[in-house]
Amino acid sequence: MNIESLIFYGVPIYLIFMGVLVVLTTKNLFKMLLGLSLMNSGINVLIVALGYVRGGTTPIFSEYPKIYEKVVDPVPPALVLTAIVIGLAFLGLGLSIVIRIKEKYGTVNVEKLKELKW
Amino acid sequence: MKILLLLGYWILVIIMGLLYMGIARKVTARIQNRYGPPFYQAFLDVLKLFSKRETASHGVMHSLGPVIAFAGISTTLLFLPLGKGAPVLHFQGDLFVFLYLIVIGPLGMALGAGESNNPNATIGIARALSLMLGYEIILFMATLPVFVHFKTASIYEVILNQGAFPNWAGIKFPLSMLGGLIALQGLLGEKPFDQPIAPHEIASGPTVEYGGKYLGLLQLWHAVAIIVETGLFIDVFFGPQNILWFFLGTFIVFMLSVVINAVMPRFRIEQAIRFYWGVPLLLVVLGILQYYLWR
Amino acid sequence: MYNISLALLSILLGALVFFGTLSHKALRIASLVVGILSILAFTFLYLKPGSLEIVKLGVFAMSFNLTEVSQFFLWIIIASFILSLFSLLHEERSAFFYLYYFLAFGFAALTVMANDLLTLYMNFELMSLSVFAILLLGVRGNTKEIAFKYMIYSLVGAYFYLGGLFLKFRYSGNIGFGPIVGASTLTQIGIFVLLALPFLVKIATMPFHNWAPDAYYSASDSFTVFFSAGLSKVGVYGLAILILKTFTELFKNNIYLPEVVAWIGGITALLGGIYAFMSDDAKKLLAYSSISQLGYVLVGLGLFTPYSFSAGIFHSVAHFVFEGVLFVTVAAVIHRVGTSDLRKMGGLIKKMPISFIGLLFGIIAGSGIPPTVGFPGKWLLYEAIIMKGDLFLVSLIFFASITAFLYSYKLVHSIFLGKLHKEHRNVKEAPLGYIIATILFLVPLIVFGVFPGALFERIYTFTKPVFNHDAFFTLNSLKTQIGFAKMTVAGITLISMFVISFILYLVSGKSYRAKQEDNYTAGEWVDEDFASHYAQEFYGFMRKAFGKLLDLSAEKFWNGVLSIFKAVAEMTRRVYTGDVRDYALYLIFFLIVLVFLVGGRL
Amino acid sequence: MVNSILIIAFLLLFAFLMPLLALLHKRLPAVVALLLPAFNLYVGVTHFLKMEFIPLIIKTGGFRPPFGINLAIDHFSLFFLILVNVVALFIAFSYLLEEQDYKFHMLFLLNLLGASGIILTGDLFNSFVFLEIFAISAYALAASKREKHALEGAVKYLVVGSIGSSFYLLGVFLLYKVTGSLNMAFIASSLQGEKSGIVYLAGMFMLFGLFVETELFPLNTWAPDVYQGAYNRIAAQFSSIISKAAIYLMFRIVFFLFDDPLFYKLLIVMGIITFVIAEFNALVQKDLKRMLGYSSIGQMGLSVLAFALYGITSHPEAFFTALLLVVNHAISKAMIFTNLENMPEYVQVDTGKANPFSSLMFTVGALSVMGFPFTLGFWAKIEVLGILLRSNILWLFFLILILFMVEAFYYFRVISNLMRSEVVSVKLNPLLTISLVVFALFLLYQGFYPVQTFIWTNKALNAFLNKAIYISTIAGGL
Repeated sequence: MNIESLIFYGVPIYLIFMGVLVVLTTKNLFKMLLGLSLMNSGINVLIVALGYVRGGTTPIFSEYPKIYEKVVDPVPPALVLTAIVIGLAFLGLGLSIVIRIKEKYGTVNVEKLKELKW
Repeated sequence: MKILLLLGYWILVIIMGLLYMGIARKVTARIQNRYGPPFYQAFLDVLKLFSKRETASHGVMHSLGPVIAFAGISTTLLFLPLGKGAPVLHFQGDLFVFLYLIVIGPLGMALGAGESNNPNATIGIARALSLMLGYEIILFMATLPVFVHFKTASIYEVILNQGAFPNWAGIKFPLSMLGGLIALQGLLGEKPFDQPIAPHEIASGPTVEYGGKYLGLLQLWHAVAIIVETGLFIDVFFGPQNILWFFLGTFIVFMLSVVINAVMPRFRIEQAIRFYWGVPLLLVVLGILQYYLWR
Repeated sequence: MYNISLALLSILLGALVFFGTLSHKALRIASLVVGILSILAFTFLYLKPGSLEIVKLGVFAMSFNLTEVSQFFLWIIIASFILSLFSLLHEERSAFFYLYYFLAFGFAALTVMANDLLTLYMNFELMSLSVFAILLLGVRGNTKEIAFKYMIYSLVGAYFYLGGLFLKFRYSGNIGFGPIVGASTLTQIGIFVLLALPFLVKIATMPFHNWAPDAYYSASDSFTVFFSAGLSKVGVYGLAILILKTFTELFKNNIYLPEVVAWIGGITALLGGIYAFMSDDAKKLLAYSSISQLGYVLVGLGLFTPYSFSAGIFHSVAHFVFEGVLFVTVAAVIHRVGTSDLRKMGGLIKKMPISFIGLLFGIIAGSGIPPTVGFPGKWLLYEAIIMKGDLFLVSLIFFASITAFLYSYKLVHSIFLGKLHKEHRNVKEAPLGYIIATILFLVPLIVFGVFPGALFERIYTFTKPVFNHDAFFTLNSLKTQIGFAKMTVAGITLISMFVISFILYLVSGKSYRAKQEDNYTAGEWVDEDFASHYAQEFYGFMRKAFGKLLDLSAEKFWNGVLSIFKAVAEMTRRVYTGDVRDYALYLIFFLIVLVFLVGGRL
Repeated sequence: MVNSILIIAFLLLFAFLMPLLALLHKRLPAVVALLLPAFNLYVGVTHFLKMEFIPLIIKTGGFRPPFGINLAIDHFSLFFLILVNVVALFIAFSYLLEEQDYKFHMLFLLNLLGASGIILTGDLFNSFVFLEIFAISAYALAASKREKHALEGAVKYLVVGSIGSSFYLLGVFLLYKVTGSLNMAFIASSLQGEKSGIVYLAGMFMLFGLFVETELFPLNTWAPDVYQGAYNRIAAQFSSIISKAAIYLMFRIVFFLFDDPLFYKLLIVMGIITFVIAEFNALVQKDLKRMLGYSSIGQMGLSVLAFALYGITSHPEAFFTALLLVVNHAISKAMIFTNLENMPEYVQVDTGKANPFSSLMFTVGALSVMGFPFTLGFWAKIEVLGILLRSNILWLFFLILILFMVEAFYYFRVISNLMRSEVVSVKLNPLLTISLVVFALFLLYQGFYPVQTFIWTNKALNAFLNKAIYISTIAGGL
């Protein structure tokens, strides 16, 4: 395992783990959303990394290519782009709900958000 | 002709029953070191009661109660063979007919006494009925192996099949016989099982509101009941070969009961019931097991 | 289509009464009368056995067939329904009540006519649902709890039945009443237990009886007549049909199953009787007595000898007759007095003599005294058990039958004998409907008691093919290998002895009518209002005699079962902690589990 | 036949036109929200009736599959489309007169868009996008009540749901990595036979995402809270549209892509555990809506169980049962939840006031959920027990039977309390009344004569089981 793949796979996995860790440990709902976002980003990066072809070129063809094995797969970045937008929508909605919760409960501490249980 | 014969048996039993009652009083008195009334005292009592000019009644059922009681026990009597060769109506019904007919008497009395609005009467009846939970089952379970042994449910068949002295069912099934004897004490309402009457506590219980001809009818009922109850025991366990043996047997059994009565105190009602569910139950269960072992 | 039209008829009539009640009171009575007449007419004109009818439901065809057995029970159900309507004439109930009433009847009729297990199940469930609705409209007690309890007992039974139905289908490939071929004995017993369960619940066999006292107590008094006399027969029918058609071989060949079933019946008969005489409410007492009497029926059916089986069926008819008359008269009393508490009644014999006579004959028959309808069934049952040689069982039954005297006397004494309460001085005899129903019940009570052969003849038509036994009866007598009973002789003897005693009574001195308080009181002074009615703590001492026996409670047992379920639920619900971090943790955990599952394949 | 792409196009168009429509007339959004499900339903039914057995492919953007995104329509997807839109129509119709913000209708349409999209699409990534639209609008709908409990439920759903859908994306991508395509049929054809471990991993990730939406334990922790907190109509939507669309996707994916015992076994275990825990929890609930929520969860578990039994035993009846359960549950729960609108004073399971009509409607719905004879649910229950027995798992048979009793217990407790509760007069919403009566009559009629439901379900079943035709029609066009 070389340093390159360590960066390629290590960084997104690190991000995912950090995101999960934040979600599991923080009491603050706001931070929890950030953790989720972090995890989301990690997964996005992971997808891009997995889709990368080493030494490949951008998949833009001005003419019918003769050799195309060294082309980066265009689909993963496309997927990730969509996912980023969705993540944005998610974060926006989440934050607005958190604001509402702050209004109603007067706190964003998840330990206080336990009126519905069992 | 047959009806006349039946009437004859009936009158005979009434007379014998009254006689037993009189003798019982005498015997009790002698045991207690008293002089006691003459042996025909019961006849005098009944005559006196029936010749009373006026009697208080508390209503229709109160009046009819003793009538039903006496009619019921008389009917029952006719289904009980008075020993071998004295056929009555037993061929028209077996043990179970007998067992259900015998209840009509107490039921009639209970209904009549119930209407009297005297709590003593009702208490007495409640006790009498509860006591049945004790002795009836013992008596039934005691006679059961005998009937099953002779493969019949007819009392007369039992008498016919068991024959004379050494073949008595009471000798074959001594435990059952003993259990039956104990149950008989309750059936007769003698001490220690006389809670339903309990003269000093509840003023004679069911009969407390009865006087005159009602009490007379009840006396007659009692007279017949003694013979019927002891008679069942004798028929089943000792198979009397003729009517004399029958009366002898019933007399002995009754006197035994009277003697026990004379020397015994009284159980409390629930003690009496629990008593029956103890040793007597064990005896009759053993009797049934004995039948199963012999089979 | 005449069988199904009975149900349709009942639904239509129900709707008629429903709208009648909505619009006017007089119309209600008119439509009830129309109901009585049209069902009677229908019954006599169209009800003939023997043709298969199919109702196609698209994916499943319900099949109905009026067999001999069905017809026998259908008659009981129809009779009890009509007789209960007489007393219903005097009850004011909501419109829905009448609708449910007729629906319950219709589905009960369809249930006994069903020709396969699933059809039976479907109609049975709807019958339970109708009864549930009626119980919700009950008149006393916590009706919703009581109706709920009834429904749960019924449903649990019905669901197990469904399980049994599927198992039967699995082993025999059909859901008809036919036998199960090829399954092992143990499997067959399992299936029998499952299939029999709802019917055992319906006849309130212990320990599935708890719904009954409450339901009978709570329900409308007229409905209870139908409930006990009629609807419980659906349970008897179910058991009879299972034993006669599906599990015949099993009952013939297995020596333990009949005994076990019979013993359960015997214990029910005994404990039912004991609880009956320990209850202080007229309807609860009757409910327990109903349970107890149906215990005998179970003994008879379970023991599976020709005599016992016939006795069981006969006794179920007897049960219809005497429980019917008991419930009618008690309903009449409650109608007049306004309470069902035995401790608050008394002395009504002078006010309601006809009801008294009805109740008196009811308890006489219930105690099994000849020559009433209660006797032949019991007699035959005893003989059957003795012939089978199970002496302990017959002792148990006998013991149970003694309890009948106790509760019967408690009932009749507390209501009719003893002291008349001050507030009941103006009570009148029951209204006409009750009286008619009482008298109509008394007819079979005597007739079938003296001539049991009339009924045994019908029973013989469906027991003969199974047992292949000889007729053991003539019109007025019964004869087995070990015994003989002639009802007419017992009857005539009893009557003539009564006449003789009565003459004796007449010829001796006069009697005068004493006032109720004119009593032996050991010298104590009493006035008119002196509370001398002995109804409080009647048989109270038996509590001490029975000791711990009375603490046995099926209710406690089932509540225990329920609380086990609830305890499990209390544990599982803790998973939902409410803390979102925990939820995230579950997710991660579960993800790890999923990855782990893939594990080796990576 | 109308091109079914219009379903998606119209939903998308009108969802974003909502602010404009609201400017035109205050009531217009509500009317549009009613018309669109009706249109979808029209398209769905006409297709269902006229369509041949061969699936229909609708290309988008002029690309052939697998290069372009395509909609793949067969009777199975139409079946779910119809189901979902019937319920949507029902809800929209019932609440037509209710004052609501246009944003609410917008979210409703977006949610319906997500559900319809999931059902119609033949492309995995597209399904992810629709799933996200669907989920995000669902979060917003859950929070739309703007009360404490609604918000709390929504935020829990949001956290749990976002983790789930992230991994769904990862799963989709892994599949793409292995097979080089996002087209379902294409992937299915290349996944036949031996599968690599990555495929299993991808499947697990995708299922992980779907388990959240299909409310399977332990990923359903959000569900009771949402059911309890949200509006009644949202609760109805959750139990009858959202979870049903998700379960459609689960059926599709598991059967088409990962047809493997490992997944079926997993689903069986999940189904059983979900059903057991949900029914037990419902037994001890105090809050009526929470109890109903648990009941919904339980029904989902049961449907999944029935489906997975098909995978193990290959009895088509098992899958048929799953569909029947889904239909019955969708309709009866929609009824029950919307009917709660009429009983605002009945909050606890055993106390409260209600009016007779709503009690009756609740009873009909509950009877159908429990599977009483002469309701649609009866046939579903019969089929469930039938397949359990056919699968020769006796302990499971009896376990389910006992859980049915538990279910009957808590439902009848509510029914008996409702029937005897204090009568309170509520101003009944006439439209809601009409639609409740229609649904109740449907349940009863289909309970008495279930031919139509059986035929339609069977058609859907046949389309679903003929995987080969689906694959060859779509992937064969390559």
